[in-house]
Amino acid sequence: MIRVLVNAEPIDIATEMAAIETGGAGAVATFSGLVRADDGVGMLELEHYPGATEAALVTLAETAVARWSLLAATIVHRVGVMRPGERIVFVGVSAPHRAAALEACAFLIDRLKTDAPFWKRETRGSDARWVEPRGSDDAAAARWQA
Amino acid sequence: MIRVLVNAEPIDIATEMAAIETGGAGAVATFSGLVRADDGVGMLELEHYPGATEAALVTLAETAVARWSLLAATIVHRVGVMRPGERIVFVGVSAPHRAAALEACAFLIDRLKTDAPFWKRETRGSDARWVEPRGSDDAAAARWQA
Amino acid sequence: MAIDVLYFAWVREGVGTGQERVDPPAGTDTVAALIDWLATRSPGHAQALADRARLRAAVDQVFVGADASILGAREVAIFPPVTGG
Amino acid sequence: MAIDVLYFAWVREGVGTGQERVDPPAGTDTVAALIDWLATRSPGHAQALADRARLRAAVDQVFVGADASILGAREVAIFPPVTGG
Repeated sequence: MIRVLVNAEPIDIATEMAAIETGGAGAVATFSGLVRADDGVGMLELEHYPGATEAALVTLAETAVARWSLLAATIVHRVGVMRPGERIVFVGVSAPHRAAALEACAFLIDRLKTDAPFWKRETRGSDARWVEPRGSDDAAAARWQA
Repeated sequence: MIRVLVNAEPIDIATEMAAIETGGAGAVATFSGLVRADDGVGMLELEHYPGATEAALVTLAETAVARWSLLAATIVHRVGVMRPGERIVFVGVSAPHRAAALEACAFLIDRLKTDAPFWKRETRGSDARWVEPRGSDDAAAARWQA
Repeated sequence: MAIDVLYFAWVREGVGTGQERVDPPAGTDTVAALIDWLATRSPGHAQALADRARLRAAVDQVFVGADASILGAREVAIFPPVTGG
Repeated sequence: MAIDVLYFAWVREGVGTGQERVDPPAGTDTVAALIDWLATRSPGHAQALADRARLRAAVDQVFVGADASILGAREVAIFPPVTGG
């Protein structure tokens, strides 16, 4: 079961966990990305490419489900304005055993960072700037090449 | 911040997530182990070694916090009688960045399986039997040897 | 032939709009050629599209390289490297 | 010198109790020697402790091998390989 959601609403963990812990799962792995409170960012804005972003996330989830025989894969990404401590992204998967769940969860967040059209703008005080991509993200995504 | 809990109460995800998503975390990774509903087990019983189990989990959490500079590490393990679909164990960690969170989460659940004194008894119909350890668990734990 | 061009993030801010319908001249066959032509449309376009190494593109929502064809395309998006998650 | 011996899982079931206070004879210096002596206490003990390769132990809550000393120990636990998580 694949669930992909991109919108401006806060991400509700209890709802998402309940959706993942379905039918026979022995193992559930999740990753949540939050706006960090410790590096001076007062506001984070996320922009996406409506339609293309959702399609990219569905493709990513389908790839993970097929590769690790997942029972469920959820990707929820928030867009719009966020504050420190708020969730930007939630990835959750379920599988019969833990190795598949842990690997698939890492795969999804690594590849989401490089494959899905989102752009982040950070505001520190009165200074707003678009976040530059990190080479470490490309490296993390590349290790999943089959 | 380390939180270790071993008791017979159901594991409340919302409470545990809130406890982990503290102070500056950019990345939260979790693993939940559930009683599988698909392999005929009607009841699962978990036994532990009071005192020694909690101490082993605290040591494990401290090791992970030191090795990956975690902001928080939580291990909650249920004991007593459980039914299919219920959570047996929850592991959650927070860190500034995702690689540390994902690795530390995998480390904790891999090592918990081999290092913490818990014993599992499965009941299928009228047949109750103690679960045998799996060689794959030893292999998974061994890959974390520094 | 009219194409909808979409811009995101700092490309959108530089160009001054998130979307425009354009009708590039015959011979504008690739993403790179389209960007060359778009850059002539205004100083904002020129500046936003100046550093080609920092631009990425999608044709009809499929991510492509600069040498990809745009023949028959209805929608071309131009944007910086992605930074989600 | 009295020692509390704890049993868990199928070892506990085989022995018939989860805990007993015992006073092994002088010279019972290691975990292995203690298990040898405990196995003589009843048929249940003998059966539960028969397969030494499937037993693990902790001395005063520290996990140890079969050749570990129990001199001065207050609590020794004997149990199968763990299967939590």
